[in-house]
Amino acid sequence: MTFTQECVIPVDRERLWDFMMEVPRVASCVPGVEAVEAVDSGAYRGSLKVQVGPIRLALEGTITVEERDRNAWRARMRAEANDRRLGGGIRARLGLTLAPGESGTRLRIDTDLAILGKIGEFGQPVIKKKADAILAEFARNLQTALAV
Amino acid sequence: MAHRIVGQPVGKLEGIGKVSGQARYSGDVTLPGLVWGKALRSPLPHARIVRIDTSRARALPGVLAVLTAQDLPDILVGRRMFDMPMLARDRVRFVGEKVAVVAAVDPDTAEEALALIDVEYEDLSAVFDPVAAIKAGAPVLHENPAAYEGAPAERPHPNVQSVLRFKLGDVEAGFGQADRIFEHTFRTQLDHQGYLEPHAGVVAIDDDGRIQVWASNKMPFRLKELLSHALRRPPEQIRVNLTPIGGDFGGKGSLMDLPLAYHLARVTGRPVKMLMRYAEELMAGNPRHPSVITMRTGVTRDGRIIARRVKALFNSGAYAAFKPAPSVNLGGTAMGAGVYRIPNLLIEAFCVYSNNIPCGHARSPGEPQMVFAGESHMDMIARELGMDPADLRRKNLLRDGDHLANGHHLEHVRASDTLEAALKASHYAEPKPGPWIGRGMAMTHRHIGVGFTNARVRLETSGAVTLSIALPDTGTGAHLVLCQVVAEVLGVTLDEVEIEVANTDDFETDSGVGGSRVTHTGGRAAYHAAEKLKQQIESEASKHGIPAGALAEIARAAAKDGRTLEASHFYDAKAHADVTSFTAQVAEVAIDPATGQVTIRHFTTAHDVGTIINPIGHQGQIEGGLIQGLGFALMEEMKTEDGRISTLSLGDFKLPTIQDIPPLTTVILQDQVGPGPFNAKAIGEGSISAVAPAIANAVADACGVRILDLPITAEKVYFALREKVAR
Amino acid sequence: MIRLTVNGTVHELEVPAYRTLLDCLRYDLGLTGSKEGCGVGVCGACTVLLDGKMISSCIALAGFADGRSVTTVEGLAQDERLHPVQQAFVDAGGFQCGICTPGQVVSAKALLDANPNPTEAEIKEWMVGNLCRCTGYYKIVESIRSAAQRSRA
Amino acid sequence: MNDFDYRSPRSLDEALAILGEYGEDARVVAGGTALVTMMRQRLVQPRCLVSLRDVQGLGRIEANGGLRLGALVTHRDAEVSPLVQERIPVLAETFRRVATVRIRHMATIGGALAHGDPNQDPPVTLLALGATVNIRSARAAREVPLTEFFRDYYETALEPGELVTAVTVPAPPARSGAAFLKFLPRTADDYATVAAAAIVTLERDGVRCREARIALGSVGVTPLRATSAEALLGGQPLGESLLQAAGEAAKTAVDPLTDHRGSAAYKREMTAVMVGRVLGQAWEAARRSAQARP
Repeated sequence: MTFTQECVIPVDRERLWDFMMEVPRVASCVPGVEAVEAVDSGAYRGSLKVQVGPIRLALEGTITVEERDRNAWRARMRAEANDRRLGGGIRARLGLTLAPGESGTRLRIDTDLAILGKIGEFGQPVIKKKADAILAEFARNLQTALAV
Repeated sequence: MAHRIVGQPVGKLEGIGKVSGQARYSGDVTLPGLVWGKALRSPLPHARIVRIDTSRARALPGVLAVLTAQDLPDILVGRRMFDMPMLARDRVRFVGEKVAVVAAVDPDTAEEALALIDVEYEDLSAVFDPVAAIKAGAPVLHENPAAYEGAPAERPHPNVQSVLRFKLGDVEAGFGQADRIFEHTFRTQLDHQGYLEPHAGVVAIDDDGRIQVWASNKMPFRLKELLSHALRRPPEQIRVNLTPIGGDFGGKGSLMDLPLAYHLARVTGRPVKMLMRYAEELMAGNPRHPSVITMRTGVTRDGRIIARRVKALFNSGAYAAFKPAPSVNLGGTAMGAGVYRIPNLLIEAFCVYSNNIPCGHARSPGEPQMVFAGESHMDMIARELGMDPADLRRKNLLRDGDHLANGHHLEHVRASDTLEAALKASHYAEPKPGPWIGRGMAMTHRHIGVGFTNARVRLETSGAVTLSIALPDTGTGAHLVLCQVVAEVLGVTLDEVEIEVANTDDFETDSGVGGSRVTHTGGRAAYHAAEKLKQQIESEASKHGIPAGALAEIARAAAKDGRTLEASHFYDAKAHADVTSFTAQVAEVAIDPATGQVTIRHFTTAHDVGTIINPIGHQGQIEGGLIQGLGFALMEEMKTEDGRISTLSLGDFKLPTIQDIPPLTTVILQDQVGPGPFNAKAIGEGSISAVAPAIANAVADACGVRILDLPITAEKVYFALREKVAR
Repeated sequence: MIRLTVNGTVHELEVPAYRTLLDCLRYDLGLTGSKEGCGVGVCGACTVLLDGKMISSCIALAGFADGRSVTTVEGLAQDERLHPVQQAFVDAGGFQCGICTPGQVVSAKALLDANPNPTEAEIKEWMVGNLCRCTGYYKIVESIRSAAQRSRA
Repeated sequence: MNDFDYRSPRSLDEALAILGEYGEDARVVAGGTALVTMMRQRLVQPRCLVSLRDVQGLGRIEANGGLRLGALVTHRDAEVSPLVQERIPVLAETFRRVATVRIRHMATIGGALAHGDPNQDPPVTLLALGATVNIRSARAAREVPLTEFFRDYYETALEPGELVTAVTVPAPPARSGAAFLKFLPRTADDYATVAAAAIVTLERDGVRCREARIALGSVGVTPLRATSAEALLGGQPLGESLLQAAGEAAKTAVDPLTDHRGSAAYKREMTAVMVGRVLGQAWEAARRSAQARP
């Protein structure tokens, strides 16, 4: 399932870009993310706690930066995480695009998300909605994080 | 010809056990020391298995064994084409493919252990759409399919499992003579058989090494062969014990989890039970093939079909293993010609590999797909020609002496009578009761299946008769039918005939249940065995000067001389008889233009049948198949996204309920020309295939909207109506 | 320790908290008449009566039935004689493969206990939660109708 | 399922105490139709399961001007209760449309509310009727209007350690009528593609609308009120065009999800149809009651 989030961050592209490339810092803007640490260049390990209604997911996995193209202001990341108790997990491909926007930089996040295993039995549409909401909050957090 | 018992509406004798909860299905079998097997399934549609760590699962209390492909011999399984590993070996090809299996003391512990197995995957690019799968450069699922045992030779693309072709005359020349040519493309959905008993199996290894199997499998002797092949054990080392089967509809003929249950039994030294959860059935059973079917038909000005070309793509999923036919394709493909005489015909069906759930056989394999396409196509042509759809059919119906696409020669053809009977009973020609109401017809036919069956009848000293047979009870009422045949032949009452369900040790072989064959093959085997016993009884009677009716006396007299009065017969119907059974159906629907909702106001089904041995069972087959057809037409759909099935419970994948059934009229045209006992024909697969096109045609008649892809949902009708208004 | 009265017999059992009533009946008490179909309370193959009310035993914990009385399909026949509902299903062909049948007859019995003379609409509304893939339901309606007539006769 | 402590307290205070003790790790179960199913799927794995089965005093249906339905009242109890049928027939009818008799025997009102599933039917009618939820914790009791109870998908105003004890439904005013519609295009046993409930109260003239409340289910992350549609109705007499306008307005209130019961676009269109129909029926009922008791 794919979906797109767009928001305007009131800083110039350079500043947003530099911030976005610091994965641990940017990850801390994702609601529910805990302890993200670098494992090697471009690869990070971390955990994400999400509650989808009665279901509490404790996802542990990795984020890999697959492409950084500062000239095109484009980056691609890949996240893989599993919940060992539930037996299932998620795979996500994220495409970040930075474009000049009025009063700041327009950030566009294209996400391709796959729900794996047991979790999928709960209902893909609900989980998609939840992921969408998480990204929206992420965008808001980014704005506040960079507003100062 | 009048019969005493054949033709009587008697209730099912298996009934007592079934209504009282005493009937023991495979899943009910329990043995001392029994443990539970559960499989871990791939979450990815196509990936390389980098590493599997089972240590945490092994450490869980109550876990007796954890197996991966590394613990098993490198053997591929299947029914005809052997291309599927028992557990994925270094590569998974669909979401739901088994990668590891656990044995534990109870099912919950086994499930918990599965969550403790860590598998590292590396994604491979996948393909899901059958059209994309056979394009150049598409991801290839199997490097060298030709090397698989049982693989057909023809392979235009590495992702093609098989090609099935039917040809009459010269199709290109035929199109040359056509005044008008019509082409339409249709799609049908992925659909589960919907039996309410998920696959169940128990495997135990005796002290002497014999393998005991209880399984929801409708072909016990074929199962024995396939297990012997999969386990590399001699067939005589395997005994399949028959149990009732909780619904088959084509889906219960494979090995499914049995080889894994065996290996778990081997390593644990305990009997092992494996039951699939319904979610597993929906992600990894062997459902009905989805299809993309293009029909191109050339007709003359006066509406005669002169040529037809049919191209069908069946999305077969990741493995061909579940298809039992030698063609490794779907025989129903021949129905691309419908019930019509088409001088120049070419039908081509491609079963295609993709990273989806592997598909198998479902009630009248390939026919609901083909008949939906063909009979919708007929109505679309009729409307283009400004003809009544009934007239277009009348002009082209099969007649005595015609040949079907598969070369099958026909006599006693009652296509026309069947159509007219359905039209009359449904008041097709009469004015419709109001706006937004429409009527639609569709036709099909279904051959009488062939195969082979062993039967044994014995006269007990009590005077009762025992019929011994190794055909499992899939619910069709076959056992009762066979008892009726024996009682009829021997002149005893039905209560005096007992059925004894044998196992695979008791007989040489049997082709099992399938293809609408059982009344024919089982019935004839029982008939001839009973005839032989009758002769023994008569000679025994005259020898002792006992009246031929005093059965107990005769049996006891024989017993005194140390003889049991017993006769066996092996019946093998190799070739199809030159008859078939036609079906004509008419749906009357009402459309709610505000919502697109389709209501079936009335449904009429007409059948050309042979001697009816049990009217209750016969009607039950018609009604059951028809409502499966209704589900296929209106609601059933296993939705997938990138190979992931999202309808993983019967809460999301919906089957028809008792509140969804329409008022029904059944018309029976009886003939005494069937190859079965007392000239019976087949009925099991006659009522399912024409339902969807009859409804699609009725919807078009009601509101001018043509739905080309199943199921016919309210949403599709609603948006199609809006488009029509916009135009 | 839980205490179940099943078909009139009292059982005291030590079962894990996660044991469903269905598994408890099938595997702890050997009453395999009740079947597991969908496992999510939709299909009705596991229907039993809890204090006379039909429920899905596949999504009920055994603990829920502690101290209560459970009726399963095995409890319908009285001393070898089939319950009128069971007999009607046999005579009218209200089943084929039989896997849904225990749930069907238990539900039908509960219906006739509550409403001895149901209309066709009432039969269908009550039975909507008992799926059957074999019969197409026509003969199930017929079976329940004739059972109602017999009980009245 | 994984293993867990199973507790069945006999009193509300005992239940609340256990909840306090286990906090996040405890789950409350009443009928179990939702929770046990998810536990069987291993999607929910509580350390402690608190069964309310034996808790006394939560299973009553009482008349208090309107109606007060205890949290442990089952859907079936509410459906067949003469009191509910007589006082607020639309409520009995709504419960009757939920799932199957078997599930209605198990599922409780409190459980359905706490579950917060936007595809449920009763919250829709309860929302239209202006119901409030009674909530208890070890420390305090509070009453929350249903309009403020549902927060998000399966998320409600319930705090950890709190329990739903009852739902209170005010008596429908004079000259009012109500209706509930569940749109099931697929099969008779399913969640609604769209569910709609409305209550219309007429002016003394028995013609013009004084107040109308419209609620919808299965078209957003929570059951919701179609206030934009309601606003059009005050002071108006019934008419086809008015019903259509209300339906169109209701579309702006919804944010449906594409699922197996229809695409978002289809559900939005069907919202308009169902709102028009349910309003028409409620209006008719109101007119009848106005004629009976002006």
